Amino acid sequence: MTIIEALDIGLAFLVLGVAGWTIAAHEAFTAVIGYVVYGLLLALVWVRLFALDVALTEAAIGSGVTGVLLISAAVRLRASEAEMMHERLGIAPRLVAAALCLVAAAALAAVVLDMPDPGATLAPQARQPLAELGLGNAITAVLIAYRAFDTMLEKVVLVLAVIGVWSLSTDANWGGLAGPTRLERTEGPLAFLAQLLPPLGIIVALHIVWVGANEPGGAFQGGALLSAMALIVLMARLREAPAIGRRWLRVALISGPVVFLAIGLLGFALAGGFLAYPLGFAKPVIVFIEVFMTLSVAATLPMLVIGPPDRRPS
Amino acid sequence: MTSLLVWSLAVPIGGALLAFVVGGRRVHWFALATLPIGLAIAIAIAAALSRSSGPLLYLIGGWSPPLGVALRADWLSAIMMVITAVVICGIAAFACGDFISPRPAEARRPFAFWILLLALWSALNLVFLSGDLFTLYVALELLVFSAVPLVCLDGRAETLRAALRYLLFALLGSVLYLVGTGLLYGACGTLDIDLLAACLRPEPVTLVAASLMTAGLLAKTALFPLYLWLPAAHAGAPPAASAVLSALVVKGSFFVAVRLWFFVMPALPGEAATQVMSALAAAAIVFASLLALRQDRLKLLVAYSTLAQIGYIFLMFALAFDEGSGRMVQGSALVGGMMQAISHATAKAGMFMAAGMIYASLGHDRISELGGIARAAPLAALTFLLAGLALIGPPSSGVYLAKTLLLRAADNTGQWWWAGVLQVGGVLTSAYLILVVAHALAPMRRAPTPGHAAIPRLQQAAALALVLCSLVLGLVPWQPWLPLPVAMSGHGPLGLAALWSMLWPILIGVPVAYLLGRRGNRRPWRVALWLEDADRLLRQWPTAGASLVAVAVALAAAMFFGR
Amino acid sequence: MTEFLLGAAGFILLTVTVGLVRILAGPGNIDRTAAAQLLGTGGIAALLLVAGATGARGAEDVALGLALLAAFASVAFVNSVEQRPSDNAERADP
Amino acid sequence: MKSVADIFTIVAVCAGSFFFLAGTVGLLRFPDSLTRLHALTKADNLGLGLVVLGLLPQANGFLGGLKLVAVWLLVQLAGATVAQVIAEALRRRGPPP
Amino acid sequence: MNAATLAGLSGAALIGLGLYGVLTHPHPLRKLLSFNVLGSGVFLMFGIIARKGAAAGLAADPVPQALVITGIVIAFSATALAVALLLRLFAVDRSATLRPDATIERNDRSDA
Repeated sequence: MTIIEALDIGLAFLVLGVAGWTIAAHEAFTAVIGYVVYGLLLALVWVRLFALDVALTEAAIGSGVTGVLLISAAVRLRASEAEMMHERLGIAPRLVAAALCLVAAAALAAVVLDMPDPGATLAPQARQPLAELGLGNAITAVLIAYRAFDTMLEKVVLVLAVIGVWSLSTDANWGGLAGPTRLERTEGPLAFLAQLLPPLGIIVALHIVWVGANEPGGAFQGGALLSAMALIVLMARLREAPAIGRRWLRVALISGPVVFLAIGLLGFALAGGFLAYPLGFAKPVIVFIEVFMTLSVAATLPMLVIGPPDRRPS
Repeated sequence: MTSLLVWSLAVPIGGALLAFVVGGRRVHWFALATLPIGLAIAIAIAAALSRSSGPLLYLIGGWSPPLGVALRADWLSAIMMVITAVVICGIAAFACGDFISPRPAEARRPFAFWILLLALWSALNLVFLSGDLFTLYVALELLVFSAVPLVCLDGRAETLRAALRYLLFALLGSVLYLVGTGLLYGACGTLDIDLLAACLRPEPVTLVAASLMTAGLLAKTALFPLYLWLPAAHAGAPPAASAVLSALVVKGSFFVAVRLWFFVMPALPGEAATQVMSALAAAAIVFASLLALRQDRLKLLVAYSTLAQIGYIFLMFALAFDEGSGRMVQGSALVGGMMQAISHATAKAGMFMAAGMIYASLGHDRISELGGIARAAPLAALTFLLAGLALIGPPSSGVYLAKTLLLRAADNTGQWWWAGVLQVGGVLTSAYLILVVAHALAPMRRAPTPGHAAIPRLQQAAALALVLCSLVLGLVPWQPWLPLPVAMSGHGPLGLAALWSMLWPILIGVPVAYLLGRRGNRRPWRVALWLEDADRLLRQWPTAGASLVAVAVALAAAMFFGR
Repeated sequence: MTEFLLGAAGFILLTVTVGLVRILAGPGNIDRTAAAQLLGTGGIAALLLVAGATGARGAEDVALGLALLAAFASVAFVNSVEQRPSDNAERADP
Repeated sequence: MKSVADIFTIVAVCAGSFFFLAGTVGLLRFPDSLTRLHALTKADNLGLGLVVLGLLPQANGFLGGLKLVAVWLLVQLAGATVAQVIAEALRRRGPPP
Repeated sequence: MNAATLAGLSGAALIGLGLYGVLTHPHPLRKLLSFNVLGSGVFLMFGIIARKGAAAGLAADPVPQALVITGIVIAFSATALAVALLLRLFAVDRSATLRPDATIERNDRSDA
């Protein structure tokens, strides 16, 4: 056994252990902390699977933004846990569930071991048009050229999620500032962090968007980091969240899917088809789309995390 | 011409995004402006298809599969798109009565409703058109994200809980579907439906994938026993939303299941698995219809009726299996199933709207206190009655055509037992309709609560139009689109025999309704109590979750050993 | 060199894992948050070492992302506890 | 020259690993939250710092080195802030028993 | 036993774990956490499929990796929507239970 194998096996056990802890923990808060750690370890696993783009996404979303979302939810829901203790299942139903899940997991494991290696792949086909598109990162090419349609729809999903979250407000609070009621702004270390971190974060995020064409990175990862910066400013209460009716907010939220859709439709006129990119101009068009996708991701994720407006519009 | 496929998606998506950014009190204008365009596009696609020799195909971005994503319109997509467009238009007309901002400012409920309606429409069109399994996954998620908030627009605790249950269970279903997608990609290196169909062999990977995906889709469609989320969600939502959810949203995941079984892997499931599917469907028909008899609220009764109808549309799986070739065939059983789906879509949308109007005019929807409704809201009551009749299936209705096709398929394949289930289902449907009618004809117990405004004309017209649409679906000349058997061409037989085929279930339904129906404080049969207990158990989360895994395991076992 | 870096990565991960016991033991949520913080730092160190050893392209960017978000969980925790003065720090660390 | 850089890397990374060990031991053994926090910040500051220092000679050009240092600085910032914020939360809870 | 197979087996195990959590935990937040564990197991399956598709000078097949990124975004949106629903439910009802007839039962109790 080489050292890298040992490391992989150790990492796998660690991931499984933390996941088991997340499932088995007694309190929700502990489970959430476990999940944050789990997200971090998963990023390591993705690095080992040569999926740096996914590792970045997992780092930004899995342990970062999801962590914030779930931690604040766990704290706010603490009072609900005691009441639900008596709903815990008895040992017999648990065993039945465990047996069923074991069967499912065993079937999947058997299937995984059974898969041929090397297996079916689209890597050669995905690689071939890269030069024509002016891209070096095949994943970016998949996301924004070959399967651009899925990516556009995924951005629409994000907008729908925002509408869904907002719709959970009340009629009276509609149009108010997004997010729950907050106390006055804090001073001290948190405010310091929230002033110092965002400029650095913006540089890193833009870097990640920019290199995304050729290296791991891209619009979503960069946008997620930007959204994290926005969140830290909101958490330190340096700024209020905007009112949900603000035009600039709405424009920012839909800019990604709208630009994507518009360029796709322009493709009918300029490139002979929906979401086709004009010959020779593919790279600038792709960068243009990525800029707006970054913007809308950066605006969307904080809206999803801080939740529906909870104050009357002023 | 094939670019219409893109426009049928781009128009509602664009409308929704524009409505979102402009906002204000006139959000509904965007939706109402989009409706005729969308309807026209759907009709144009159907027209183009009737002239074309094969499915319409559009390669997005010019990238051909396996690398790219294709949109494909075949006869299934075309009829589903047209019916969806019609139902959405009807629902939008109905919603004009409920979802217009009263104040000059933007209001929460109209804002969410109209945008989500458009998004839901685009999601459905994508479900019908997508030729790629992962795009279908995204489409299903779009559908869930636009459907869930509709459930709890009123913000009451029950509906919030129903929405949360729906969301969590649907997510569980999606994730199972997603595993299967990954495994199929691992097996064939493509997610394109046609390429997969040419590549898939019955081997462990593909069978495990198929069973997981199917189980996930069944959970999203709420086929028995995976229905824990449906009754509360469909019964609690505002009427227009209930209509969308019941008529259209469950058809989305159903459609994906059909795509999967009939188009992606027709040779994979094998006979035993089709029997499992139809057994679940039969259980749904009988169980849910009986439970519909036991409800005390009209909207819940309609929701359980939806559960039974979901059983009807899944019953065709065993009937469409051809023993000789060992494949699913796209013949009269499939046509019957789809016909049932579109007839139910139109009739159930009208039925939920009628229930909503009855609620609005009485201030409640307790079945035992429906007396006098025929005078208080005659047109709503009539619409409800006609919708119920449309579900039983008088000659000329789509349900009649569907039943004839399914019975014929059962006859051809020698599976008389499924034919029996169909007939029993007809009797039970009549029974719960009779129960409602009997209560509605009773004299009024007390004056209707004052303050309930008259029902807008537009709402009455919209509901009635959809129900009438369902009643005449059987008369539509379907030949250009559907592979109908020759003998079925033209109009259905309108003779005495056909009339009798509708009358006898009603005649038997009367005593069934009397014996099993919920009537005042009378002590019900013990069977009925057992049923209610079983229902309560199946609506518990652990039971439903375990059933979901069990269904997946059962399907996998059937696919492995039953071929 | 490669083996050494990987070994160091494994060692750091191992020690940090032992720190996870802290999470298991509690006693309070503050300790749990602190342990998550430690594991985050260790994870970043291990990531950098593995990247140095295997030469995976772009791993520094992943580390940068993780470093930017290192304080996130803790800040979210403190922030949401302080959101409602009624159940302040006592509730945070029972 | 290569070997000098390698030796430097090995020494620095070993030292860094030691501080991680120390941090964990502290986290496990110290009696109360404030001292545990102290142990934690040591690990953050020195452990990662030394690892980064050790990796600098192996870095991927100037930009790679810059990123490594940036990682360290960001973690420093995060560690310092979190330690203070948590300490404040503890202080508000009252004196340690 | 290479990294990819190991990750695949871990993925299968995580799917089992997550599924168990979703089935057995009564609290919706715990269900949601388990759902995320389940989801990441599924993504790891995609990861191993991508890794086994290494070809043409690419260390992994980019298509499944891209699908995972889309999947993570969707899973996050779903989590956010569910958390918002859950918090709203708790705010309205002071209870987070998912039992089907919880509200009706409580009304009955207060009526009695």
